[in-house]
Amino acid sequence: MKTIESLDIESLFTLFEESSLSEFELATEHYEVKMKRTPTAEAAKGTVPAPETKPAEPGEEVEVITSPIVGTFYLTPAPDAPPYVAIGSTVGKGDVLCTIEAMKLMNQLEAEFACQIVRVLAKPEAMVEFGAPLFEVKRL
Amino acid sequence: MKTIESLDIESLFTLFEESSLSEFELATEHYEVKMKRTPTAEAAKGTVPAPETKPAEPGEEVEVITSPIVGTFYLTPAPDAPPYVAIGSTVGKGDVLCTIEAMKLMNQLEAEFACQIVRVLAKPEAMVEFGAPLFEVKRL
Amino acid sequence: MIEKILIANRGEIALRIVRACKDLGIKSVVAHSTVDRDTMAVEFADEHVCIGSGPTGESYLQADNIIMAACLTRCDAIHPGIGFLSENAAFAKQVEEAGLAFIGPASDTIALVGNKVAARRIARKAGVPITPGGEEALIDLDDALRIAGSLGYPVIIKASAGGGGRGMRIVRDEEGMANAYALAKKEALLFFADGELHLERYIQNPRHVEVQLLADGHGAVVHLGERDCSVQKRHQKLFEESPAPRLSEAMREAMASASVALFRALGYRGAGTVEFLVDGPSFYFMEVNARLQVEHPVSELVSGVDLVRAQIEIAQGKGLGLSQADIHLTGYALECRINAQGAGTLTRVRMPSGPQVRVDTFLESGSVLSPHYDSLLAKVIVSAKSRDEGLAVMERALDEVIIDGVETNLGEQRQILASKLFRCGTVTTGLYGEVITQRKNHG
Amino acid sequence: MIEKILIANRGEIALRIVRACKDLGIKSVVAHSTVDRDTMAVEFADEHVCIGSGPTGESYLQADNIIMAACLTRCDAIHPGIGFLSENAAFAKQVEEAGLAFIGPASDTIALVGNKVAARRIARKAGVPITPGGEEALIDLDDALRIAGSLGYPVIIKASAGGGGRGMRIVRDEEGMANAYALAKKEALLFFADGELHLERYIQNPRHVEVQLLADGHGAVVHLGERDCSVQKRHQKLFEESPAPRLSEAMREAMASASVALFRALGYRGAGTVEFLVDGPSFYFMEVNARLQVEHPVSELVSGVDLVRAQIEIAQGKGLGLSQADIHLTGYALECRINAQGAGTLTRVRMPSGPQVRVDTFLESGSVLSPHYDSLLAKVIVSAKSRDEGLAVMERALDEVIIDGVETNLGEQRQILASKLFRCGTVTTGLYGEVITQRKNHG
Repeated sequence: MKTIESLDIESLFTLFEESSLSEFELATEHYEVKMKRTPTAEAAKGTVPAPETKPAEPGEEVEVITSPIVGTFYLTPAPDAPPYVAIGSTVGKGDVLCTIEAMKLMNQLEAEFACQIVRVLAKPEAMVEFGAPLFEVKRL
Repeated sequence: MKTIESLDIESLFTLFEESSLSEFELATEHYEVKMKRTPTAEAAKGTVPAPETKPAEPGEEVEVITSPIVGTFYLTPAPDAPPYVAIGSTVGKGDVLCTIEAMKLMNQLEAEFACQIVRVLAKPEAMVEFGAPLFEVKRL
Repeated sequence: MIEKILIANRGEIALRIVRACKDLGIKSVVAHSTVDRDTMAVEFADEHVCIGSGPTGESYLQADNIIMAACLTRCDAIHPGIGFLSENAAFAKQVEEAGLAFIGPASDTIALVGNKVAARRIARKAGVPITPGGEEALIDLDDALRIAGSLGYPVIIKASAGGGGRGMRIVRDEEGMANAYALAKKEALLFFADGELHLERYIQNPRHVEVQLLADGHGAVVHLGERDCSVQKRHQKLFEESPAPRLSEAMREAMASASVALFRALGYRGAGTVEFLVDGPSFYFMEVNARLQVEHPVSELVSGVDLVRAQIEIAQGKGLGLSQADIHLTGYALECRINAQGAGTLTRVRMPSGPQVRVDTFLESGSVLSPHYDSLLAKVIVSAKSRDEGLAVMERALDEVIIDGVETNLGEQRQILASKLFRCGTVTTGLYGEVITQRKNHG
Repeated sequence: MIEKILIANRGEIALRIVRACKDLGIKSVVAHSTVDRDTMAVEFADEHVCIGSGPTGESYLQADNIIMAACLTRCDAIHPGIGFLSENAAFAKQVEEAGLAFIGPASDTIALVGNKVAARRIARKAGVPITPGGEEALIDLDDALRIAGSLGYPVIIKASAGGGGRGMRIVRDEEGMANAYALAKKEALLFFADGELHLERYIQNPRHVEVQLLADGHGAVVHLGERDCSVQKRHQKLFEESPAPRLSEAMREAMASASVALFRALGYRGAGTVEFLVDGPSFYFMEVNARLQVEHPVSELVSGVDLVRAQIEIAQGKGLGLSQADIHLTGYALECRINAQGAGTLTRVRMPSGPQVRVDTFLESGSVLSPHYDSLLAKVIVSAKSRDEGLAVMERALDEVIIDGVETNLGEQRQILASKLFRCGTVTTGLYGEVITQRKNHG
């Protein structure tokens, strides 16, 4: 237990954080402290402080690449050719990820940014609609 | 129990938290403290004690006597007779309050308990429906 | 001239009548219970009067309050709707005596057809086939045994004043008679305050077909064709359709002519129905419903005649203004009743809409279903060129329905609609049992 | 045989087509934008394919995505609905070339009637009266001045490829011509990518009457009577009715025969409309709408013919199966369009129901109205024996409507319905202005 005199500033912060106070002022012989909190929607719901959100590190961000058109999804440029990409592949910006066949044209979908393929989400040779998820990737 | 002088800051927080106060100020020889809380919806529901509802005293209870049938409301037994009751009248259980004419019958409505007439709520000679408020009374 | 009508009913039928009044430029007053204050009929009517509390005996059956409400709001007429006081001869008489028009048959007619024995007698006189059986009330158990013996078992004992399955007992052999007789008598006394019984040959799983009529009380009678109402669960109709499927033209016409003859004999006034049992190639008079029926929209859709409007116009003494030659029955119509299986708040209601679909309901999201009243939530009625088309439209319509918050019979209704028996049009009163009960047992 | 149809549209019309598919036992696939994922058409269809994002240019006008969606879901046909690609000849051709049935006229027909000058020329040849004016495209401003001089002012300049009021300019005198010509040319280029203009005599406050037709492309053509669509606000129709009030039998018949002759001359296939301007005792060809129209239910109710079903059956190559003698136009029908005046969430929606009321809508409580699309919320259509009865039923129906959450034109629609001008049937394109705008100014 701490007396007012022996308080350290960290304890004061913790106390204030865990309280429901919106303002706190203290003046002692040696110092003056003033704390104020604008109640947020979150805080208003309860006294629990918002969990600390850890910003994702660049390499960990997972994004989904979706189909810009309606068509048939192909992972390979030709029936017995190797696939453009596989799980774990890294591709550069502009590299071809897959083909989507529409109106008898093979539309090559290029990566808009360098990334690593985490998962293939669409089924090869199946129909994809607009916005259908194709790949889960990590931005590099 | 702690004297003001020996208070530690944690106790102060706890005390404030458990109270319904929105502001607290304390100045001692050694320090001054000020606490303030913006009441949130949550807090209002929680720590604030419900206002004490004062039970009405027997004589003050106001009740409404309603029409048990559909008909025409009359305050007098005959066109030029004096009214059964007036504002301020006190009636005993079984005393006639009014007549409601229905199906060519004059139905006398009797008081179910002794009471004093506070207000007449229905318009004489007007139609009353089932449940229409007729009198505001104080139970005696 | 009727300028203002008091509607002594609730739910979808009260709303139906309010709508007819609006269409005719007639003012409407809805008499309602405390529980029904926030229903659509009350909302849409020009005026409303509270006539009592929730239980029907304390509101919708309170004849005095209803008549006073009509008089004091200066109505010219009372429409009793369906159920409640609609076939109560004493109420109709009271309305007549109060100088108001009763939108329905004359009280004498209601009294007459309300007694099943009397109704059978008149029907027979008018040349309407009746089920073989006693045309007289049963004197006692011995009388019952004697008649049953001559008819052959199974027979059915019915309360002369009865309806809705109450006071009815099927007797399969001589030994069962004493018990059945006693029970029917007891129920007849309990429900109808009238112990008179009669006995008919019992027809197993018949079809239930009824003819809709309109008459002006001055000799003009037209029929709007028949409705098949065979699909029932414990005497409660589930689906009604017109024309009746797989009914020979000859029977259809014979039934219609017999009904017209009976209404003429009765000097009937207003809308009414003659109900028949159909057993193979024969049909038998069952009873007269001296009122509007829940399933009336089916006939409206095939005939183009608005029955509630017609009721009001007849009550106005305008005459029928229609001869049989004016009635052109075209196409097909089917009604599906959606019933609740409990009370509660309807958290979400979505009714079907679009082409060929009519919905008669008084409920919407947020409506509260009171336990005091019957379970009818909505009637979905479709019209089509043919029965096949109508079934497809009904299937589409039912697929659109969402009712959350209370249990309903929607699932069962969809099952019946999809069943082979119903699709083929081989409908009988046994259909529900075969499609639903047996499936459950096998499921 | 068509077994599966892709519906390249949204809103109430997509739902209308899904319903027709269900009634016919045909599978449906709705092509929708990301914004429309939770709409009823998507919910009720057998399948759905997202074809793009909210803006119409990125979804409902994406011909390639639509055709791919149809091919990949193994549809046999595409129904373009109303608006969007429905009158786009290039799209129709693309559909044909993909080996799919286009549920609408042949692409050549669409192209032909899409050019107003060409359409007028064919109409004149088929004996259809056209407004006095140039039957040729305008060469330049001088040409316009010369033709206007010979016709007499006021005249109207129109984009030959136009529609919906765009690329149109009324010219009241010689001095206004130069400016109007320049503006119309600019708009024609902007909206239709085609600067061709023509010029007609301008008719002030005419009536707008159109004839509904069905043709099988092999010479069989029937009409389903006319619709009066005069009540408009800035060229947007508000009320449509059939039969057109106060129209002589002679004009009604002349208009119908002229329309049938024109469709024969066109070798037309599918459902379509011929629009006319009526000016006193004369009527003039305006244009052909080579598609279904929003107001088609009006004709469905008076004719008993399901137009969407007929469209599909014609596309199946079944032939019309109808001759003019099979079409019995009976009674009266009126449609009221309920439009939003802004986007938002519909916190509460209550549509009317009951007898004589049909509602075509895709909205319910909680639906979100996207700013990307047109403002039509619902069509309330009533059928009745007569116009007077129909107006009463519409009044009753509109009284039941509740739409909370967005502003609507309900108040204005009720005002129009109650107005003397509308009640008397003296409808012209000037009615909205007289009833609403002037009242506002005086209010």
